[in-house]
Amino acid sequence: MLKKTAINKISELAAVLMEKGTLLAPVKEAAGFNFREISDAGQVNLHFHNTIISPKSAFFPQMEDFVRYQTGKSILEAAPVELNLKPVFLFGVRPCDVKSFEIMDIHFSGTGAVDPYWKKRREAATIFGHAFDLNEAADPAEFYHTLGIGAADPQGSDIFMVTKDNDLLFKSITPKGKKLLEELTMLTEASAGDRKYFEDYIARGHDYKTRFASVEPKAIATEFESIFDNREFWKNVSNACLSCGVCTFVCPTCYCFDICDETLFNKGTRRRVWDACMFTDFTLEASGHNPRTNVYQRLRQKICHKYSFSIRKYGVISCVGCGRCTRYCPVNIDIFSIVEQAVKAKWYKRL
Amino acid sequence: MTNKNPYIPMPVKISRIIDEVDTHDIKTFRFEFLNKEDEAGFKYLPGQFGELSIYGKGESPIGIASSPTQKGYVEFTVQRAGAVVPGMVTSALHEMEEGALMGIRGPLGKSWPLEYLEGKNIVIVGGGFAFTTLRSLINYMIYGKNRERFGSITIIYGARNPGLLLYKDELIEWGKRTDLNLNVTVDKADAAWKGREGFVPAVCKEVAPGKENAVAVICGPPVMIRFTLPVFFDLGFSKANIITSLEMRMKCGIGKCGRCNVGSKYVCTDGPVFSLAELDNLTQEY
Amino acid sequence: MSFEPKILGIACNWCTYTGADLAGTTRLEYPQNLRVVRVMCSSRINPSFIFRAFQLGADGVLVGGCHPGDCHYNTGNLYARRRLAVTRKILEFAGIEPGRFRVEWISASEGNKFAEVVTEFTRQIKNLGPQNKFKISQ
Amino acid sequence: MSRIGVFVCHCGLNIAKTVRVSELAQFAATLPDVVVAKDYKFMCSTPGQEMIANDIKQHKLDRIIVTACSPLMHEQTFRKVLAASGLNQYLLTIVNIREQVSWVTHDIEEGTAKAKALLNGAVYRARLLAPLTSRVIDVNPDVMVIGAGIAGIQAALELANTGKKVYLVEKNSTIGGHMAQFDKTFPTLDCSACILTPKMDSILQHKNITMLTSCEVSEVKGFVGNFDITIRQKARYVDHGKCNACLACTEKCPGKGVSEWDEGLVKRKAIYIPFPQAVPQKPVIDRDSCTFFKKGKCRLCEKVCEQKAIDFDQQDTFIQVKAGAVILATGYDLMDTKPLIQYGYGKYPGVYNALEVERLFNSAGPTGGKVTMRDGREPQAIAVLHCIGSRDKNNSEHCSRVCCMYSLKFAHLFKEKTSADVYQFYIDMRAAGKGYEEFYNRIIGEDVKFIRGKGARVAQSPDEEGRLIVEAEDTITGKFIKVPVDMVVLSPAMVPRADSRDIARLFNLSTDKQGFFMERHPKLAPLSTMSEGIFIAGVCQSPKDIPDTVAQANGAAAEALTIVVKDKMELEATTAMVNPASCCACQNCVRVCPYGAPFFNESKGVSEINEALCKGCGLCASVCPSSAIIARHFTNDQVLAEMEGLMEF
Amino acid sequence: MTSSFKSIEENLKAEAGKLLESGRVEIVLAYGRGYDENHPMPFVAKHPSDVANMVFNEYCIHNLARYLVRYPRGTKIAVAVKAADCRAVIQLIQEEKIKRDDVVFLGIPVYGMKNPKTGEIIDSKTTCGMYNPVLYDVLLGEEVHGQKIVSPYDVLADYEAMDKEARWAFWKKEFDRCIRCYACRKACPMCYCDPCFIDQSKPRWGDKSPQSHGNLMYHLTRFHHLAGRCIDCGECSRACPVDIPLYLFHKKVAKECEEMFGQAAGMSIDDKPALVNFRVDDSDKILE
Repeated sequence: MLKKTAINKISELAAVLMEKGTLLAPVKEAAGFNFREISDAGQVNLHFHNTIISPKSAFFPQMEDFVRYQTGKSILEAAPVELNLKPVFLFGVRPCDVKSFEIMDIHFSGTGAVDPYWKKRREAATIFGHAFDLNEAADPAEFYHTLGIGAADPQGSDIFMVTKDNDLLFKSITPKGKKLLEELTMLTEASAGDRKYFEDYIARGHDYKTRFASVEPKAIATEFESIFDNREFWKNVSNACLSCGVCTFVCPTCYCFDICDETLFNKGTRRRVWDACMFTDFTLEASGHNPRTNVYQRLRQKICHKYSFSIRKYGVISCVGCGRCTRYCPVNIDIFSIVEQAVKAKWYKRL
Repeated sequence: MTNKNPYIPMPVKISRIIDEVDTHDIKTFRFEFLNKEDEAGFKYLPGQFGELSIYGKGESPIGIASSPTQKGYVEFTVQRAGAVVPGMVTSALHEMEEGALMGIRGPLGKSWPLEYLEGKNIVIVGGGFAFTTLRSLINYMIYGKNRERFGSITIIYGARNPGLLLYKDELIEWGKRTDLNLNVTVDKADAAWKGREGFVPAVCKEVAPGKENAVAVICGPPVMIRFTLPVFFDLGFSKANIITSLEMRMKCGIGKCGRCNVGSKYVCTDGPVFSLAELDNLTQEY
Repeated sequence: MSFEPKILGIACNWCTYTGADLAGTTRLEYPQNLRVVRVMCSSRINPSFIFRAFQLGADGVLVGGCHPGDCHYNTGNLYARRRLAVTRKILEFAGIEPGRFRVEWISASEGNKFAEVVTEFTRQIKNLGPQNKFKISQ
Repeated sequence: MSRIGVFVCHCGLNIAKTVRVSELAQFAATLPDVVVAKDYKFMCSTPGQEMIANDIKQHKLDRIIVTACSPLMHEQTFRKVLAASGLNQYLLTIVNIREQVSWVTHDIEEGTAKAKALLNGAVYRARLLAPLTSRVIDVNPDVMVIGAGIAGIQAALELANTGKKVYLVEKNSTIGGHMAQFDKTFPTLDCSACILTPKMDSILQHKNITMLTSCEVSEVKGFVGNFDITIRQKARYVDHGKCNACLACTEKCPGKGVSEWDEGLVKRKAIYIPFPQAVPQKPVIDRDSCTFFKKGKCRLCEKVCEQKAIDFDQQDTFIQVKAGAVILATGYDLMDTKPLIQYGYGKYPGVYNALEVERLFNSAGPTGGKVTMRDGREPQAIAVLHCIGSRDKNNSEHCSRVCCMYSLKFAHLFKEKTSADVYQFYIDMRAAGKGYEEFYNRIIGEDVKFIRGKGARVAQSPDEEGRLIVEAEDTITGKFIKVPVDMVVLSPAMVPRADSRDIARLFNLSTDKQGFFMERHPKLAPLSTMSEGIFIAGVCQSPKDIPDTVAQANGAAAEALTIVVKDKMELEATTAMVNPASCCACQNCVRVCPYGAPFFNESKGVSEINEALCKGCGLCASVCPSSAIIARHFTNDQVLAEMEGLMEF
Repeated sequence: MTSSFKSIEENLKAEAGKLLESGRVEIVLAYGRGYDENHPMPFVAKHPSDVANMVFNEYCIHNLARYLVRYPRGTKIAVAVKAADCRAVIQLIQEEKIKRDDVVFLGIPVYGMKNPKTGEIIDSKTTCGMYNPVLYDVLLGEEVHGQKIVSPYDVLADYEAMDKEARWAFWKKEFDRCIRCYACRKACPMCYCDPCFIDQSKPRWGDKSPQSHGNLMYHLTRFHHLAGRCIDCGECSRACPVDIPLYLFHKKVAKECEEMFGQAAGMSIDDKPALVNFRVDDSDKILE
């Protein structure tokens, strides 16, 4: 099913979605765009390249409350926080970010214990994917093409959106998306021309070039395994690294978290908050032992986790090439360049 | 969500607290589940661990010290952590009294490889506080008919001094058994000590059986492990037949929070039990 | 009901706390809005204590120390003076009325000054009204 | 999970009148971790104390909160109750609901509400309290006294007479200090040498005193009870062990040096003893004036010395001394008046400073006790100018306290020894001391001319060669006057020793604006310093006369004795410590501590705290950005928790 | 008057080469290529051959003083410093984190550094407004003269003029956006604590979760910790992925400290950091 509406009527669509449930869509803020829960339909703004924080926060919010309790009272009085979600519409997700959900699914609900929060939030959501503007140059930081993701890949979305001049085209990809699209009566039927445009656009998306390197998962995993102990290499690439958490917090596939007990006046909440393997205390043990005290070890962990460990454990590269980590790195560290160098790193002198 | 939510601890009651050592910083806590279904669901094997959970303080991953053959309760032996600044959870736990309620999540992680151990001669080497899950394993192996499933069992357990030995009553009981070769040693004896004096590696050299059909299960402080492993290598034990348990900072215990990630493994779900052969394939970041 | 502010006091053991005791011994009446934390020296006051006090819902914070030059520890209050001056500027730039935070030098013999300061400060905080900016909403 | 007991005192009606005490106890019982809460008429009474003791046992309490009067009142009382019940005394919290609640309100509603808030704060705090133990250290029984003027001599003798071993360290080659330079002492006019030299001799003879002349302290380590002090002994080029004080060397020596002893008024030999009664009575060689050291040959002294005591190869040596306490009695310098060019000191030979005049009067001095000026004349008119540099905001603001009296003494001696007219130019005459006013009255009767006005300028007389004109405003007549004189005596400010700040740094003392050592408390601890175990006596603290100096010396000796008389001492338990895991090596703690307790351990890369020096003020903890410093009993989390509790209700 | 970026780059390479060649230093901290022209990176040269990879252009805004404390004490390091960066090094020397003898200041006099995100010239807006390093061993170009001297505190005027309610509203909105990635403290040359106060559980100064109160505590305390030490390089704001204008607050605190204590941070290696110092005659007026 392909439907459409004029871009300047997007707020009308937003209003309908807000009525049906919770709408999360890009909003322009001081520093750039971010997905926010929309309280005013006029806030939705699709004139963005990509958001600062990835849309993972829709399913894995930076802060998720588990339990509320009172200190000094019995554990039996503690109250787990129940998620009673309305339908969630995640609107305007770029294809690379849509791909990230698939990778995160493997971790949170596809293997081992199922994370109930991720699963519930994921099930409640309908994803409106949104193709990149192919007429616009790719951001120099991006490299999703390297990860086999096209600029207009509809896979993973429930509904996929493509801009055509002043119109926005909506195509249902999944049954869930189809059902919703049927319900969105304020959208009009698309024409045959629109259909053609849509298909062509998606095809063109594959030719749209971001930075590209040939990375075959198994091979790259091996590559990183072989240089894991090459301290010279890792120290070199991490010379500039500040060991802050920007790259991991903006990353769509970073999932590390901490579980904290936060109390005030005898009232407490146990919650999880994002954590970052780049933080010095991430692996600090109560004994004082810390297996990763150096910056290079932490940067190595982050990169190898994505380009080696994840491949071994989950079979996928845990990176979608969205370029956020590079774009927001205060010292311009570029994961793509490091991956490129890693391939050549065999020739580095070992210490 | 409560029942199946792996992040929410199950309520337990502390039914017994045993002050294990002279320094009073290691205690064994016996917990009884408040809900029968929780107890039924808590199916564990020696070597697994649980997250001890105190609201307002946090959680701490601790190896299970009791054996599943002990019915109606689980036990954890906990050392008060932190030399200068005390650990939040462990110090709160040490201030708890019998009858108090708290939470447990688990069982978590992999157990000692019991199937692999079956029919083999077992050498158990423990040092200091790290003896807890080995105690679980011993009690499991010597329980009733279980004993028949294993070959000879040699135990080498050492502590810095007699006052720091854990499970003193059980050591006496085990010592009486003929189907166990128990060797308890202390680094430094006191006047009352009648047993061995000497370091664990030296005792291993003396009493460990040959490599044939044998597996060594070793837990202890890093320095003990460093000097004990060569003894077993000299005896010809392969790395696949030396098994140990890793300590790592863990939070969720279910392979989600990413903290205990070492190489492609999560210590909390892929471990904490690993053979040396497995560890060799892991990056050296633990 | 009239607004009864919560005022946190942090007083050094040797001068202001003793001065407060003297106010009691001499039965000087003053408003009961002040709750005092005793520390050994005004220099013990970590600036973050002040931020925290406002987060905990203090409508005003009063710090008391020995007069400069009379510090039991020689120079503690001279450091405190600088540090707390900065604290004040930070609070002000963040938008907290500077009148909500006061540092006073009150010696062990100045029971009357203690009572006067508390009375005056309480009146001032009542005029400023409740402090809801930093206060953590639960 | 603590087990807290709360004990609310009625204090008769003192508290109960304006705080509903039983309601307070009931409230306490509802708070988490409070196991038992009771109220009682007088908690500090024996039954009250027994109640607490019993409940500690019965309820296995591990934290006690006594809600009563000020901790300054009964903290010690209740701490003893805890200690007697086997509970660490630092697990006690006092809530002050009398001085700070019931006595300052008439409103029982307000009083009860505030008491609840305070009690809640205490409960929050009590949960986090930790048992503390004070460490006991050994005390070295010896004392070091630095400076062997009258203060040091007096202190050393007092201590030695109690049986304590004393190290008396003196920078010069003889002990005696300034007092040995004086001729007569006011107001009694008894001879300085007559009262001092017997004491000097006692020092030499005393079996408990080790006299270390030509010595300076070069390093101080350790802390109260255990100082470890390095002394540098300057090379004297004479082996005092061999020297039999025949002084043949000093006769033959061709070298000429300026006599420091005689304030430069005469020359002395290069090998010399400063003055005939010097102690020790052994010569030293002054390198700068020695012909051998200057020209490479001479060695006359060596030739005449039968004892073979001369040793030109002698080097400075270092002596290690351990002591439990230290008394600093380093004295003063006279202000250098050359920079005050209006007085012409150093320019006009007729201008003298007070110490020079002391030497002129002294029969062992350069003139044999006759008042003869540098040009050989006997003065016909003499002006004594008070307050030169003292009471002067541009120089030394302080009053030097002794100048008025010694200036009067000078007037008397001038009158006695010359026929000159004597003028006293003074601002105020300060004669506060036993017999001082009487002395003043006596001098007034001796035909001394008193001019109330500060000497403003000394100039060369335009009319008479060699005569000087003293200009001043006579504030009584309001007239500007010019007085022609032959000799001008300046009474300069007594100022700290030039190296007083270096000494202060060595011993980690503070100095005042001028450089005098700061006492711990100006009234209640005038002899103690901020460094435990270091005491001060005499003018190094501030200008004073001989009787006051001697009194201080005795006092300092007694103070030092309180430390070294015990062989063990208990250190403060509420000290600060560093959690090395959190230390960020910023060294703020090292910079701010008034006691020098924190130090930076370069090899570990972290700060550490010498708890023996720590007084527990907590300054270091608040300047530590990474919260690595734990101020025991007032830790960050204890204070934060208390605040949380205070603000909850 | 001003040297071109290219000539500074050439001088930098030459001097760095000499220093490494002679063994005077083990490490040169400078700038190197990033993933494109606009994104150069901090760069570490250890061998003379490394200097070929150095660059210097208007986007080399990073304050390299940040990296000094990463190396063991006593490591001989040459560091390329612009005016504010130079003050950071001086401040670190004051704080005895590094020794003067161990650092070679490669001073860069420069005007016209740009924010790569916006392209605007940052000199006196987000940084200290100085063009010439106050201390250097080698100057890599001609001193900048003739540029308008703008007070670094001018940008504060609008905020100082706000009433308290508006200012609170402004800062609350800004701090609420904080995601606690800690890029600000990690980019800050003076934030060398490990662990940072906010990371500690005992004492727990502020919650770890990114809520208003924890954010507020983190930022206000950080401002306090940097009082009298912040050298106004603006790196905290530049590093911030959500563009919180931390530099404004830091500038305000720096301005107040300068007025109260008569000393600006990082201007002389002989100064003592103002907040671990005092004068007996400090006025009580500063508390009013």
